[in-house]
Amino acid sequence: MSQVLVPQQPPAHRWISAERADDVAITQAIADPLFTGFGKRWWLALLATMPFVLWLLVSIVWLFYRGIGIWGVNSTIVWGVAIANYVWWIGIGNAGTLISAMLLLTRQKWRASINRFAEAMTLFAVAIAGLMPIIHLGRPIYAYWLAPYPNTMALWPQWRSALVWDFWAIVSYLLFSILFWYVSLIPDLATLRDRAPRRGARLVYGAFALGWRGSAREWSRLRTLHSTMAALGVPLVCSVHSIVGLDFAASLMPGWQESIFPPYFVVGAMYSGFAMVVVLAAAIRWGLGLQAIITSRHFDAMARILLMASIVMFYSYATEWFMGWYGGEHADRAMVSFEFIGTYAPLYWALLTCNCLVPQLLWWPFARRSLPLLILVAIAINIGMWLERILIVWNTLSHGYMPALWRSFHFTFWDWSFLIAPLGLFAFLFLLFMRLIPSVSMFDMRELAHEEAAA
Amino acid sequence: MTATLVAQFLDAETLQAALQRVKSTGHAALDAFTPYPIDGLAEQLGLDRSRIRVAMLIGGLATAAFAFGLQWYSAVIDYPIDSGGRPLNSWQVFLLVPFEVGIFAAALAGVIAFLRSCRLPRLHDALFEIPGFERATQDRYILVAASEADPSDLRTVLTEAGAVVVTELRAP
Amino acid sequence: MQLFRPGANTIATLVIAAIGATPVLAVGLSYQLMRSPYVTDQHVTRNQPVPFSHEHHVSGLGLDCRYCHTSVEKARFAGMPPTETCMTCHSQIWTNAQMLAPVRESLAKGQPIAWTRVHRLPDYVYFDHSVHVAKGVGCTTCHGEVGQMRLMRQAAPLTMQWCLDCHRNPAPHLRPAEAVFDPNWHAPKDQAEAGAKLAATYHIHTDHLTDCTICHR
Amino acid sequence: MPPLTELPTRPEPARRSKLNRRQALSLLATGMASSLAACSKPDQQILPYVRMPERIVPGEPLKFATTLGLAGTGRGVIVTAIDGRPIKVEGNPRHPGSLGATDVFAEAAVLSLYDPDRSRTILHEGAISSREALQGALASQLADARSRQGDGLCLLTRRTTSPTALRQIDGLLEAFPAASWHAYDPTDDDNARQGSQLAHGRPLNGVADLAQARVIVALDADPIGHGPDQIRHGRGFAMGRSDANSFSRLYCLESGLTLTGAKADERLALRPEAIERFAMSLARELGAAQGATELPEHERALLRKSSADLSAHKGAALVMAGPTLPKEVHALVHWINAKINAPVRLIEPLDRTPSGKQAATLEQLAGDLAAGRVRQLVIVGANPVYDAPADLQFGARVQQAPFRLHMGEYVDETAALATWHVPQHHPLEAWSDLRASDGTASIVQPLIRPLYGSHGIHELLASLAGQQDASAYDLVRQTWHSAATGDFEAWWQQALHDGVIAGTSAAAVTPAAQLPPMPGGEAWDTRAGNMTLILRPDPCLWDGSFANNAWLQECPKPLTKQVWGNALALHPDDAARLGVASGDIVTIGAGDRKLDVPVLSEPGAAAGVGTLTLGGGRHSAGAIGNGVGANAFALRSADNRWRIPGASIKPTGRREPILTTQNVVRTPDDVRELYPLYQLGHTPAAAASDDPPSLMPRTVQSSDGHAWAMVIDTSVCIGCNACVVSCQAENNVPVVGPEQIAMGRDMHWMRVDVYDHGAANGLPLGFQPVPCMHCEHAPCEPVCPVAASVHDHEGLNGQVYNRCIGTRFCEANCPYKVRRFNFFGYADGEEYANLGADSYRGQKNPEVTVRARGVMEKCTYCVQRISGARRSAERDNRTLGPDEVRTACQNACPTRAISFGDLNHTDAEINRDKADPRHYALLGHLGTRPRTTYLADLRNPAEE
Repeated sequence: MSQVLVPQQPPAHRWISAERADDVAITQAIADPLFTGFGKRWWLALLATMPFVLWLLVSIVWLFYRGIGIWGVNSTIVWGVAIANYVWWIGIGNAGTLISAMLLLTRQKWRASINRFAEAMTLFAVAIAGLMPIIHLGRPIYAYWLAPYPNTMALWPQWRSALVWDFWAIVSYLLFSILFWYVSLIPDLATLRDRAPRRGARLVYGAFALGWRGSAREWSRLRTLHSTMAALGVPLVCSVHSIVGLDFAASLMPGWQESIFPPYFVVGAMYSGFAMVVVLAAAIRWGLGLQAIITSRHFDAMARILLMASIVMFYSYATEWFMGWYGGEHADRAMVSFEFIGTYAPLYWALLTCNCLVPQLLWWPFARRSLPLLILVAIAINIGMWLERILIVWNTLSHGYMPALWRSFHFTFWDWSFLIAPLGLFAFLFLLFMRLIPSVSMFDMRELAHEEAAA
Repeated sequence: MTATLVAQFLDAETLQAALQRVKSTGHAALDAFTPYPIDGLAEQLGLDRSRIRVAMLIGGLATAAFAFGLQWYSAVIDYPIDSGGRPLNSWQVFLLVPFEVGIFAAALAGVIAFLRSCRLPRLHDALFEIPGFERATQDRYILVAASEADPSDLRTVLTEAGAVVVTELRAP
Repeated sequence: MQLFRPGANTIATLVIAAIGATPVLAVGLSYQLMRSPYVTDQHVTRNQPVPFSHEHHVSGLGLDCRYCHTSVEKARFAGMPPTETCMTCHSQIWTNAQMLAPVRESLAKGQPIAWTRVHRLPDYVYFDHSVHVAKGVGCTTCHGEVGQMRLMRQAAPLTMQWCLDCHRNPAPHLRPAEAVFDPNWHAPKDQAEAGAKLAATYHIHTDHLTDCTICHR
Repeated sequence: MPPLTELPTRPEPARRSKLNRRQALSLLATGMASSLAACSKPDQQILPYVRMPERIVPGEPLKFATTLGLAGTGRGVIVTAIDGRPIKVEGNPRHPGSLGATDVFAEAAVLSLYDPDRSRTILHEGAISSREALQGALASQLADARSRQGDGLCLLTRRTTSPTALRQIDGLLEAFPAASWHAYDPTDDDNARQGSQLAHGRPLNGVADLAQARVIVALDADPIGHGPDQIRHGRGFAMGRSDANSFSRLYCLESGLTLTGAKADERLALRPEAIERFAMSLARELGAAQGATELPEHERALLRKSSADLSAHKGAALVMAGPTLPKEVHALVHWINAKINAPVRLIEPLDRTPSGKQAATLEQLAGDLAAGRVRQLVIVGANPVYDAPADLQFGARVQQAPFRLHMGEYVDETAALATWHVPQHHPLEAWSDLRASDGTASIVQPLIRPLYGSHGIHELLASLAGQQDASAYDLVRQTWHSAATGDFEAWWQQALHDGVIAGTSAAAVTPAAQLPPMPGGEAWDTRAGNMTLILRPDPCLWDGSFANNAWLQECPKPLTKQVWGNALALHPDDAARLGVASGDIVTIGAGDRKLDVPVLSEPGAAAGVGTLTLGGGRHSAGAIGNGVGANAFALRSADNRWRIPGASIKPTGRREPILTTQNVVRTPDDVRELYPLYQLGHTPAAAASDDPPSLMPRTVQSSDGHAWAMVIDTSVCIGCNACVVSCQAENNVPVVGPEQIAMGRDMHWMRVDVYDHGAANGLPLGFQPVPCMHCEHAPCEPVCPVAASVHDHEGLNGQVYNRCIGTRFCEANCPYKVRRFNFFGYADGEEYANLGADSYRGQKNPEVTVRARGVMEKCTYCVQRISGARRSAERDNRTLGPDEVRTACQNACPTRAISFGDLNHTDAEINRDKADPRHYALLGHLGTRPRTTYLADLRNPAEE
């Protein structure tokens, strides 16, 4: 790996820890690996993800052939891992756009180093999330009935259903994210076009660069578009996960029918999303040797956000408990106590530990600076957030209004499959992205470098 | 006879300075090409204001309105179905879908407007003929200027302003 | 250096346009396909073991529909005539006609004649002939000009859309009770108000007619 | 339901899983075939009749009256047949044993008819044989028998009340004077018969009329439990509680929890010995000069109340004794009933031949077999090798007889040991006749030609008597020729049409009941080694003869909700003392007899008593019934049929999860909230409406005036499950099998929740049938993205299967959890065991869609019946009557607890119920505005 940008301690600048960080250096550091290749490490990583991708395919084929009975779902707990996965992935998917859009609007310079791969993370996560509701259906071949289209049955979707809102939210959000991501990618594609050694690569990158030349007009128009999209992106992201929250809040089951769900889902999404960004940032930084561009300052900033989010999460949980008790509804109170002492109590305590307790480490600067520790915290948070989602489903459905039908979930092998295999697919897609597209926005970095130099 | 010169600079500041010089010496600064966006450059070149935001607003609102209309028509007019005793026109929840698709449509409209205003895609362009132009997307700051009269005057202006390379663009 | 030929610009624009246009076209096409006879079997004439001609028996001999389709007034299923019914006449006339051999064979062997189904509804649709007949919906309203058909064919598309059209607004299709089995009935000039009157006398309430539970259960 | 890690251990899993795999493959094949077909639609064919059968209109139902037997007693039913296929059994209002209602066994009969495991051909030594061969063999055997006056010829039947059969047996015994006739029914109550012998000098049957009784004292008796009289007693019980001014009071002293105990106003769980003691004290309170023993306080209190009540209501008070009590106590009860002039009609036994011959017992037969005195043994309809008391070792002894002919519907345990096996008609295939428990006779007429090469018992008996090829039809008609008044054909048609033969109910006899000698109330200790074991007929499998009926195997037992197996019910204290919990397998020892069975902790059980039901542990029942549960007959001895003292219970350390479909609710808050229970005279003033305010439109009103609703009176629901099975039959509700139950999946549209108000001492229990609530503000509807769950204009919450894509949001959001999801193709190619067999298709109701994999389904208020009624009304241009539409559950209910009708009809029964002060909506405070509502339970405990 070419070490064009040599990181130094103490860092030369706030967000770039290399002294010589001019246009050439940045361009070389980020673009050239795409032409020279990443060597064995990358191939090994890609190979490692293959079995998971295969596993996922096999699982899906078996699922479609045999039916969703292969999962642990039953007459009362009709939802299970697929739904939890859906909420979890969409949560992660929300972070990318949220991060780059919100940081862009709040003029956070350091976004330059992370927005590109954060947005890529969004695309892949949302794609996987979008898969979940479809495979979760009893008759997936008819999933398209959620869309309004002219048909000989003269029927329409039932617009009052939160699932229809979901459908539109996901489709809109996915397409929006693709545009948002691609628009900011065009100048870098042009750079690759002009830098690629082989004609083939030049043609491909050139085609996608649409003939970008970096003229003043193009730049100003691009900025207008990008900032406006960012301004639209923030409410979109919030609404998307609020709607996911409405899937539960718009019901009347104890533990679901809570007005706090939409905001608390949004925060949860940002929470798990940032945690995932931390992990990926560490991976890219190490994998591409971008220590100079993704500095410990970045991790420190993200750690602070995690800490804040974890406090908000705890507040949300507490609100749940309080409202359950204060509402006085017998079923709601029973639900709260079931969470703490019921069938899934150990998982619930684990959730509280991962989401509320562990992140408190980040009050201490050393924890925010120490990369391994931060990564462990981030992973804990992601586990905790998945537990939160599955327990939202399990607790309520296991302990509803009718004690005669209180049941519990029987986790099967195929539940594990759909929990683990998608992670492999995600890694697979992300590795391809790293190999083909600059993981860090070059023109943003150039701009940042100049500002840093000026400062 | 007019001549169009292409000057390459090493950083943004020199480019902008040169641009001022060119304009003050009565030549026409046609366009500038830079590896990253430079504040105020567009204004210096006197580009018109973009209508991208307008396009986004119109596209977004129109689509949202259409989405709401579709819901209202299908749920109230075409096939009214009693769903849990809810009113046929449950307009409160009918607002969600329009919001989502509205934002997406706005983005789409924005992108289309952007492509049109920059006349992209333009895979083939005369400028690509200029030797060294490919560095405009990497580390060179290029200014294209034209002079009515003697190009050599403009050339000197540019070189004095710090251009490392100045080439004449011949009309094909 | 120049990567692309001038034509590339046009091509690129077209490609982008295509990305937008394709989904719309795809939906439109598939809708047209679903409505087409290829899927609905509308106008499809089917071969029968005995080339029974409704044209001859209905228009020619003037047989009433109920002579063969006996249960049309009392059951969901209009009823297919047992071989006996054919033989009431054909034991007397055309006794040796070659084309009637399967009928005679059926009676002799006691094996039913295997007619090919022409009108076919999905299993989850519960259609009741008797009620439609009782409410003034004529045979030819759905089955078409049976009197003109040598071999039976499916006159209507039999799509849900088609059912709904009538369930939402039956008036234009209603007939007075005596005309229900008239193969040559045609809507009178004043069908507009006549139909409305009939709907009232038949006590037809359209709002209930579009309930899912009317046809699906 | 507790989480189950392992699946229930059942034999031959290999074979069953293979079956499943084969089905999965065939599913794949059909799947591919149909997918291909979808591309190029193949022609369908219509096959009309060649000659139109009389009365048959294709697709239109026909109804015939016939009779189904249980323990030899007839229950009149009306069977619906479509295109010649019997698909549904309903009660016959004219019949005293049915009164228009059914029980689980009658409902399930129609499934057994199509059972592919039924015996299909005559077998000789297990090999397929012919009728001729059998006749030859029979001829020679009969010649041999005739040569010795029939000595050595033994006929073993079940207890039967069929006049024709009894007449034939008379004839047979005339032809073979020295032959012997034995009758055995595993559910027989000999103590009752002998008790009557003691009290009246001759065996008499008592026909109690609960409707007339203001006070009922059940001494370990279960009148409203499952059995031939359940419907009659259930209706009587309900009628006795219809009017607050003449509201009956039910005392129940019992050793194990029963339906009677659950519905009792005063209940005490006691060991049977204590109940004997109580009976004697009761007799003394009522003037008997003997049998005085000291009672503990709580028993004395109950004694005071009950005896006072009994003597206060002479002529309207009634005491009943159960099979666990000795004959002396039965005699005592006869005496008491005579003393208080109880509404009990005493009639001559119905199982005697016209010439008064009574069948000999199974013990005698076993003795003869052991002594080698039996040369020809003919077993008709019985399965003694499985269900004879273990100490008779019938399996071993039966082989002493050189010629063993067995006739039965299945190649069962007995058939396996017989030299000849003759397949027997299903009751719906045969001509016969039966008597109800009050003596009323009715004809059994076939609904369908025999599906397999089976034969009728009357033909067999005839051929034994030397009449070859006599037809049952003629034999039955001969029986009734004499009884006919006027023109026989007209009389016969009337008898067939009505389903009862007028004026055949037995005359009452009124003998003087004398006070029998008292048994010495034996003492007992309560060491672990010395438990009393009580056997009972199973509420679902009866005596095991229904073991291969999947509906009954998966029918939750009323009080424990256990399915696919039986368990030993122990009081929690006993369980604790033995160190076992529900699901632990114990070994029960009784004498030298042993049985392994899982334990089920039952707060309603008496301390020191274990209760186990019969009918489990079959190994030749068929693909469904094999190896399900434990065989309680293995513990039975000839002299202790129902009550086995001194049983030992030892833990084995093994576990077997108890499969249940739901929990018995014992959490006090939930019980109070979901199942209100009032005491007589303490009911609220007026029906409370707890509908919260809502912005949404009030309710759905139909343009053509219908608004369907259902009210269920929990005070008279006896939890018998008839509604559950009836719904299953009517609506093609599939069976899922034990593995799926273990996963927490089931398909019943109608469930009966059990609420335990006493929590601690386990009483009183209440039953709450839960169909779909058809909420006006249904939570399931707005969440469905494709409008598969929608309301119609008559207030029905419709489920459109062909639109459903299986998001399961509706069930997730249903507070009542009444929706059921097809996780696999339970009815659609992935059936359990042999339920995919073609023959079962015959039972399917063509008016109801058979649901595919991946769709949600639920109670539809029998929309097909509503639609049918509406269409017929529209056909002949009239309006629907107020109570014209009757749902399947409503029709089945013995106590008429379920009323269904049109809210817009002011004179509909439903509106009277809605006005009742006990009326309430389940979870009404959620604002779902259910159309299915309830009347709260009402009890009438005695004041001091």
